[in-house]
Amino acid sequence: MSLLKSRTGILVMIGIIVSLFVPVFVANKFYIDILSLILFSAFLGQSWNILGGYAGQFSFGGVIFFGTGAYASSILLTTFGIDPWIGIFAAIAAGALAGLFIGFISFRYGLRGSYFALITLAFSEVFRVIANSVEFTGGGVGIFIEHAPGIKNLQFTDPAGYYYMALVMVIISLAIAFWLERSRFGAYLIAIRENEDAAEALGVNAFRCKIYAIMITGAMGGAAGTFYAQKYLYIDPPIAYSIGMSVEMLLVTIVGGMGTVFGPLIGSFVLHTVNEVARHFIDTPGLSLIVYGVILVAIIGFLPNGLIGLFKSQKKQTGGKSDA
Amino acid sequence: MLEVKSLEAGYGLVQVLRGIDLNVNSGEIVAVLGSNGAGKSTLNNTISGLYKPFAGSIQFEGQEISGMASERIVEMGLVQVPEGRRVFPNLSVLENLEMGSYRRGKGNRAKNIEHILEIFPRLSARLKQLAGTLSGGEQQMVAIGRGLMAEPRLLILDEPSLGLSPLLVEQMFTLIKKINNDGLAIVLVEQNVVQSLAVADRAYVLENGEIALSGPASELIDDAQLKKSYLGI
Amino acid sequence: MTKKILKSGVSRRTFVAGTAASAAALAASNFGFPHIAKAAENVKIGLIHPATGFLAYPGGQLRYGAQLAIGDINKAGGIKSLAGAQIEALLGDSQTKPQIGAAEVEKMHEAGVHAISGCYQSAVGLAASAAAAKYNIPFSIDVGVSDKLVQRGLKNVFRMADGYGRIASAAATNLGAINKAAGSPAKTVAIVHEESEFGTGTAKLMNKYLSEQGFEVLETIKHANPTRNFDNIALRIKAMKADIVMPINYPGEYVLLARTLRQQKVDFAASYSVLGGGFNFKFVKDLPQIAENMIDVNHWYDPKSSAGRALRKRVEADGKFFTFEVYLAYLSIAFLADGFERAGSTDPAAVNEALKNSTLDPMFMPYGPTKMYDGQNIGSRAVAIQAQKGDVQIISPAEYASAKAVFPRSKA
Amino acid sequence: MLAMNISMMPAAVLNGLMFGAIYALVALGLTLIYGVLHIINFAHGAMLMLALYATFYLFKFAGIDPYLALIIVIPGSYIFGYALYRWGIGKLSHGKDQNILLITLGLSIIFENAAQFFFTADQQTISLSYSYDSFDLGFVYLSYPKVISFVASLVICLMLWWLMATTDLGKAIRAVAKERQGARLVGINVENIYAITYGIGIACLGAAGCLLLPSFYVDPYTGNIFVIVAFTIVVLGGMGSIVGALVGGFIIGITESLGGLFLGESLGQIGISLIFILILVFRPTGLFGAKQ
Amino acid sequence: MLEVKGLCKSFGGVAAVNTVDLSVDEGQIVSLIGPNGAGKTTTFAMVAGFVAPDAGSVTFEKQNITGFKPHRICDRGVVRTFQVTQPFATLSTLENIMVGAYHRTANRQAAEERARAVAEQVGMKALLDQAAEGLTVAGRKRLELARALATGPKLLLLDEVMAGLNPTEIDEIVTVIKGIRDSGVTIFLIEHVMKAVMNLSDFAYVLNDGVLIAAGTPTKIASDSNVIEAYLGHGAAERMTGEVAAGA
Repeated sequence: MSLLKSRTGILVMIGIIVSLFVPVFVANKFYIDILSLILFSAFLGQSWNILGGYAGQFSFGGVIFFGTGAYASSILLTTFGIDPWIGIFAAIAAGALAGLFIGFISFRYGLRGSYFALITLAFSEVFRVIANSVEFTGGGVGIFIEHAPGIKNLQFTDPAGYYYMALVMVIISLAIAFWLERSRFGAYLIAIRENEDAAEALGVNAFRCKIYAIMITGAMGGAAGTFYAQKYLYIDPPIAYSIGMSVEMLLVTIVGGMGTVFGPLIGSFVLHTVNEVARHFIDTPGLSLIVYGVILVAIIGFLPNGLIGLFKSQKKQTGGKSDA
Repeated sequence: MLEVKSLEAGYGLVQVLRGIDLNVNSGEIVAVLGSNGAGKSTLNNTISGLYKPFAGSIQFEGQEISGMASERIVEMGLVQVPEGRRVFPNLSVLENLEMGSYRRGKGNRAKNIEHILEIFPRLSARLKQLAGTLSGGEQQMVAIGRGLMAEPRLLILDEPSLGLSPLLVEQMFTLIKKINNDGLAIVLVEQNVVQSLAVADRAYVLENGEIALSGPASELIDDAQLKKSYLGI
Repeated sequence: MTKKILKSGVSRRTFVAGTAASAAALAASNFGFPHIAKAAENVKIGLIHPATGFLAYPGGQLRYGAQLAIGDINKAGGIKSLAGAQIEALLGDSQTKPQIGAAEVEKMHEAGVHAISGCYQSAVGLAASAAAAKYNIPFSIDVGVSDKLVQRGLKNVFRMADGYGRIASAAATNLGAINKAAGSPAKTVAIVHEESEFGTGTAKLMNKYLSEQGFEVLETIKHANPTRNFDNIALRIKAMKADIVMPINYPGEYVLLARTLRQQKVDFAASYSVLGGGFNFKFVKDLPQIAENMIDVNHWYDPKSSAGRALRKRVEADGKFFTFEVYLAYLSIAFLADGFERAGSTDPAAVNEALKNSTLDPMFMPYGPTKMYDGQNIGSRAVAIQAQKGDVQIISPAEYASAKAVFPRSKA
Repeated sequence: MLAMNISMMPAAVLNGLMFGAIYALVALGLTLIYGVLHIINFAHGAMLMLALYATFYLFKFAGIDPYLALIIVIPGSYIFGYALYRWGIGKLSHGKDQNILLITLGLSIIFENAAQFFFTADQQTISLSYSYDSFDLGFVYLSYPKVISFVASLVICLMLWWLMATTDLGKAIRAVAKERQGARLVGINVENIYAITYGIGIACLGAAGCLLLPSFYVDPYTGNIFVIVAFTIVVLGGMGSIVGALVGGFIIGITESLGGLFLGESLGQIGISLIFILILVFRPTGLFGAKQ
Repeated sequence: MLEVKGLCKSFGGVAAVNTVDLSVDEGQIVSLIGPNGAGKTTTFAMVAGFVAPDAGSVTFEKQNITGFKPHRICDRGVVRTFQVTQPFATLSTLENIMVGAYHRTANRQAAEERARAVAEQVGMKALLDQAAEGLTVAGRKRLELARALATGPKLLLLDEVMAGLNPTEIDEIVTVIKGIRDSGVTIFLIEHVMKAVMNLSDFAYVLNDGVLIAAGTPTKIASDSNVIEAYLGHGAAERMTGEVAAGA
């Protein structure tokens, strides 16, 4: 067991070190940009994974926190001139608060399973409509962030800048997931996922644990929002609260392996690669996405426990779904 | 009428049953006894066609049924009343009974329902009630009644006394005997050794997926090995 | 990883050999093919459009128009100042997402792109042109109505066609002229606009410009994307008895609104849309009885120019509709090619300088001479067009008019 | 302004009712699939889109009136749905809910892009001779297509309700919804019932496609426009409830209409989401759902 | 240590539990018996905080805990098990028990040690690494017990931990329960297996249709005519009194 753990540890260290040097050795900026998108998506997936994978609270509204965070730092920047280094913490706080708000309403009334999934979907629509209708978000016009490259503004001329930023975010997210698997809080979340009543009977304050989980998810989503806003310099309600992004978050996580440390990263990596490769080899619009869809269905059909099943030996990992 | 020979079975890749030989003659009550995990439910479910056997044969009235789809087996007159009742909670008692004759069509439906209400008069007043709102004992009656609606010639009852109070358990065994008196063969899968042997003609004891003991119920009840391995006396 | 060079100038395979973003491929990218051998003789223009997703139709039209232009230029001898260099198109698909659009810029940059044309959606255009600015890649907005696109001080971004600011102004002026010519029968306007930047921004400007023209805006009605049912809006317009209905929205809602107005038998002098998403030849052909006499202010080709008529004929011979996406993409490519021609180089700074001073004759467009001001062509002009007897005619301004306005509309 | 809004209320309610019937039809398929198979059918929008295309091409190439096309598209959709579940979704999902979710998601990607590939991304509309004929009620005109779709939706809901309540098939579907093992043991082929249910759900979309096209349009992404509304209705009416879907469709149609009237057609959309949230919070089983 | 007074609960107008009074003294094993649907599990659920009572009070160690959430009641030292076992299915036995053990410590090492000790106490040592979903019914029942025990309760509410077990397994678990009591944990149990009830309990309550119909020592209950009529039946009653006589 300790051997396995330490082997994983060594692999992770090697992975991090290799990742740090990727931009040095890879001259192709496109790869760096795609890698930062993969990392960004993995980070969002991990944020979903805390609540969805570990705590078992399946959400269709993961984008809420992303959008709220993006708005928080962007509004601070454009209205008050507060630079995004501070803004990102505001975004984290805003994401966590949005989590608190939604979690409080949903969990207070005991919503579980598909009911929770659907209420988060509804909230993401509410947030979108509100962002569209109020003044301080710029309404339907959205928010433009001035193009002003510089580390102070969290804007980089070299894609490697965003790559490193995304890498740091992913490493933090892996650390969070790793900590979850080793901690009491994580054990409680998993217990809630497996059987909430039983967890409650054993003294787990399920409501509070779920609130914490959704706040962590929200905080991570908020940080991702700032990253996005500073990279693409524009957000509007359809971008900030797109159902597509919510779907992508759960997609990469489930395909990779829900409730596992590396699931979201693996899922993001594979799905983006499949997409890019299909796009590369097939010129006809639409056809490449058909191929992508077929591969997606095939992965799920043949690896019902996610891609991480490929990497796992028979040894069952904590929190991972084992074959029945 | 039921002939199980050298049956090997399980679910997924797990083998549970090894070399089971078992037979039931028409009109008999045959008890299958055994502790948890001995393979009783696997045996039932394999006979009922829910699991495909790995090897061996199951013949019902001379016809090979191993590997046959469960609905075909029901159609042939071999019906299981499962452990835990498994009534349709969102359907009324009447609809539950009707569903029992899903494979039989509407021909004898009214007549059979009447017959079942004679056996379980308590259900008459509850025909419109949703089965999920009944008490455990009543649900067990619905489950058995539903099984009878399929016009079975052999009925497998899986733990019909489970979770019932002693009083109801006693009534349940009386009913089983009564149903059997109509000429229906019954396989009674039970943990309640004493009462099962009291109503059964013959019995098999299942242990670790194999038949450990078999014989007439009256002999088994005094068997020292059974007492030791099962009753813990 | 083998790569195939296709004969056609239009291939994705020729500009990125592999995007298998696996570690192995990454390593390979370093040692194997860091930069694709730059075919010195080719000028590479990247096309970034929504080829898939809910905007695939306009995206496809844009791509088609751009490829048409590239084919024409190559056939005519390519870029002559670069020894007849051929133009090679690098095809990009934004999938309607800003982040993908920006990634396509990176991909094209790696493939040695010399200029980019795109992106239809303003949000994608903003992200992609900012990404291109890092490398100073000349970026021509073919379609993209947000005025922010050219107002960020990026030196590499140009737009030949109008943004909604200028179009709104043109719409008001033309409406004023049409109304006056008919004896000023219309006094009131109801604006119906979609909720994003395009509709909201345009509607706001229209309020101002219309009052300057002496119209009264009775109500400005914002609607969601998508809106499934326009009955309420139609009844509202009917109740307020507006003379002019002014839709500013996307194709689906445009068509639904037009139909519902008819179903609810709403009486008005004219439907006068601004950048009406659904107003095109297809609409006029598919739903002639609804389209008849509807007016739109939009990018439009010049039907009086022989180049315009010839282009339309070719497009229609291809079985395509001659929508504004087609000729604006064509124009965008012509604009870039002219820049290369005059720069005599593919150096970004030189090309940007040439583009900035472009005086390209916009051939088939009803434009004045091209003049760039902060990246925006202020020689451009939107015109008022009207569906008449199954065809579309320019009705204002007078110098380009191909037919007289039917105003107020004739009652069916 | 307020006075005008109030005077328009009857018309708005009626319009909401008419459109709500179409919503109900889309939701009907969803609620059935959810109630029995316990899966959230992400491919619902894509399937509606396919039905719209089927109707469109029948009209375009065979000149078949969309309402006549009902008798082709409904059985066609049923067969398509049945086959898709029996030999696709059912086999690939291994019975895991989140996998079914992703498989239907994958299918929607495939269908949408296949539609773009084969049918092009053009937005298609049809024009019927009677598209603009209408009943004049004084305060509002009800166009023939809307009235036809309203009546047809009601009839279809009624037929489905009859099927579920009185036939053996309907009872078997309900039985399978709650007790799979028990159903197997009375001789119900559960996989077959699943496929039938999915087929019926898709057949509802087939009907919706025929009824919607004359007053709407189709492109590869049209279907998604109706999905969130359909989810709301399913929750509102109670997952699995047919009457719930119909009543829910009406309520949502009217809410949307009145929300648009009083809050504006943009902010008014919030009404649907708020109802969604309120129902989930205070009565998650929906108006007609079984109590827990 | 546990006092229940005037507890009432109805579902949809039907009284499931009707003005029930009972008490459990420290160090005892007390049984709650009665026919199916008599309201036993509902009573447990109210004591453990899973169902809020309509009326009445629950007092534990002289403190009113009526209407508290389950986790707060667990904090006080009252833990229930479930009639239908509720394992954390994909977790191993050890991980399952650790969830309970974490109630006393946030330290992973300490929780694991405690879980191992409890597993030993209930005889699950050999099953520690097995996934809970793969356990037999008997194993699951033990797991329920072990998890509850790992929280370090003062009062254990055991809901039919013997249902579905064979006589040998029942004997084993009776021994385990006795051991738990001897270690200082008070036990309140719902049971149908009358042999075990007779064997284990110091005191028993009989519920029927939500109403207490008898209370007393097991022997007294077994001969109570009300109880025989409503619940035991004559056969069982005879066997039971016989067994008690034989056992004594």
